[in-house]
Amino acid sequence: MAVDVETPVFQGPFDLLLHLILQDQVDLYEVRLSDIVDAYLAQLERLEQMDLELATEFLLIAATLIELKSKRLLPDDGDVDLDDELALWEERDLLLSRLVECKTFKDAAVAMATIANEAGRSYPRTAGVDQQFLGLLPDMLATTTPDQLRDAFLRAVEPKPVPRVHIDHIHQIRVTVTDAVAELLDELPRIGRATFAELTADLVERLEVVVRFLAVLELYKQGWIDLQQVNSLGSLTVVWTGRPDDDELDLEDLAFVDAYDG
Amino acid sequence: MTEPEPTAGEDDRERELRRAAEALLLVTEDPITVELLAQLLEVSAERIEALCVELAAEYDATDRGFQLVKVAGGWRYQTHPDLAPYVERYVLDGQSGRLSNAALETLAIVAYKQPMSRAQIAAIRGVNVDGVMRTLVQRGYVDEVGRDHGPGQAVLYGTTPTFLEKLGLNSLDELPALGEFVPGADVYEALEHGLRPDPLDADTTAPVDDDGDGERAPDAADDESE
Amino acid sequence: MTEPEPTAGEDDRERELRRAAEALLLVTEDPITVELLAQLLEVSAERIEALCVELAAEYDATDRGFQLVKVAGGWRYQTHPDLAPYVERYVLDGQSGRLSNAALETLAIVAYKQPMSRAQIAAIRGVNVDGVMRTLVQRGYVDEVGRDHGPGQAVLYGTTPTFLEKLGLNSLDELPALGEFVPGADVYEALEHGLRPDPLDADTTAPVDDDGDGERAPDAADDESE
Repeated sequence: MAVDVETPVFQGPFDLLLHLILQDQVDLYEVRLSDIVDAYLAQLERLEQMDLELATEFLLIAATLIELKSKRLLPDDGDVDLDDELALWEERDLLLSRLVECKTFKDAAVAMATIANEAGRSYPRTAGVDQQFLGLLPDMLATTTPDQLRDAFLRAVEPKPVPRVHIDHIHQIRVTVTDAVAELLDELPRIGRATFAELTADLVERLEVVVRFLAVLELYKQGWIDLQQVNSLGSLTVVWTGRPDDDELDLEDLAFVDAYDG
Repeated sequence: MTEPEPTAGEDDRERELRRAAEALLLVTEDPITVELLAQLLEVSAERIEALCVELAAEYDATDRGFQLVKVAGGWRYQTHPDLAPYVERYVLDGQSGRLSNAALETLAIVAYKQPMSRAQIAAIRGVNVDGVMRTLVQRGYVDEVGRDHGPGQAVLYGTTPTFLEKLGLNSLDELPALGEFVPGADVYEALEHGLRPDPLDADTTAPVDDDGDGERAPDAADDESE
Repeated sequence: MTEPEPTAGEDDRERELRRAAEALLLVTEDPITVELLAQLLEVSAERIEALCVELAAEYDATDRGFQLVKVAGGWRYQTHPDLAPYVERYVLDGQSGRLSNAALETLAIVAYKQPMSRAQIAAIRGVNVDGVMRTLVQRGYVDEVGRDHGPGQAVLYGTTPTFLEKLGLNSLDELPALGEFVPGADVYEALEHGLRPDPLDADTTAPVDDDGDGERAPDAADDESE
């Protein structure tokens, strides 16, 4: 597998969050949306050569980021609900403690790698007893079962784990990105430009907003629209730019996103 | 059998013991425990332990290319780390295969918090760990050690002697204390600052001064130990 | 590389040579030839031969429990004949009565993929299997079953009736099915070309830089990047 040694490749949403916050010294809520989108798209692009399991993890990153960011993008109705406010803080504390824990074990793993590398410089003797003594050995297969033999074979030949898609975190999605893209493709050419708030004005559930946001990202990724955000935390404007060079919308990409429909 | 009397014959017995221990250490494929050596040589485990320590020091003093070390609860001969460049030219064994960062982080969690279920490990890493765990089990670094008493009776995993061998450690106690890796106040502050949910604060709050938030760090440590 | 001049630095070089030779002799499973040692240590065969003779005499003089001896055209460590009773006790003790993991994996490959040459098996396991194969042949679990038609006419091995008997099987058809885990033909091809992918690398998402691995021999580094 190709491993990029110049920029970090993230192993999970915590990884990316830790990186964004610690390495880049940015405030997740202040970072420009385009930076988030760029990071997301860049990661996704690199995933194309990787396996499904990894790709799933990265979509989880994207979903996590988008969810966090979308909270800030939702129309502010002026009145601050104290319960909502508290829930947000609670969520933040939870995330914070998880990030701290994640960081702790990341650092512990680095120390362990150093220990393992140092230990790896020594090679144990494995030659065993001289042949002259082998005749004394009792039946060496006495305690071996056929199943153990099979396991040994699998151990010897297994090149990598069987990919498995982790879908626990997405079971609630009821609307599809494909649908949302279709709606946007219907609406945007007519109105030319709109703020994201306007595009989501008729939506009730947060998930629908998130999916609509995913659809916007997809269209942006494929070059159908432009995104403008004048100020940090300002309103996001979606501008219809028309068909990109290859004028077919790549529905495979959308099907890929919607594979989490479950 | 008891320890021999301190007679004139003791030197011979000591010599025989040392030579027999060297021979057994040479033929064992895995680290050999002091108990097994003691049983085979018919002396006390304490005496064997002292003998091994003495032998290790002797090899060290005579500048040998091999060492006698205590790993994963037993003693074994291994090449001196200095000589890795020569040995690596010759040995093409995958045993020294590198662990990926994903595998290392997962191993670190199991090592420090065992026994752990896969779900518990995944919760800490924030990603599914099934694939990594399967590989670690296959490599023999972790293994099932029991089942959770709770509903579902999840399989619990712990590290193996092979893991200790991989790290060249005699026991888990030799791992650095986890407390050493709990992020310091500065990291904690950066994280806290980065995750501030209230956008209004973003404009009003300057980077937090050190004293102000320093007291939060112990909280982080507390979270860790739970 | 030619012999170094007899300069002031020669002592260090002599010491390094001796230590590296000891390390290589420790890890080899079969007697290692003077020619191979000379190549690995980049000095003349004559010098290696002299060094081994010198080392053997040193172990003898310091009354070690092991010897360095020349057998079958190569040098290797073996236990001192005096101490055979202890080694026999160890062997009979049953602690070594099981097949090692290496031996079991090798046997499993032969069982499922026979007929196989040693080179093919070694390519899958990623290590030299000559010693293990000798053990398996001597125990009567595997035997020569023919020769490869290709160049070199490598000896091909298969399992024996003894093997089936010990495992309580009537025929090879009764070996447990490999089921869904069997790697595809492409994997075998890769394996047999020696391109054994590191299983843990399947999870690798991290750069290879961060832990001082740069000091490893180029061969090892190559393995990693595959």
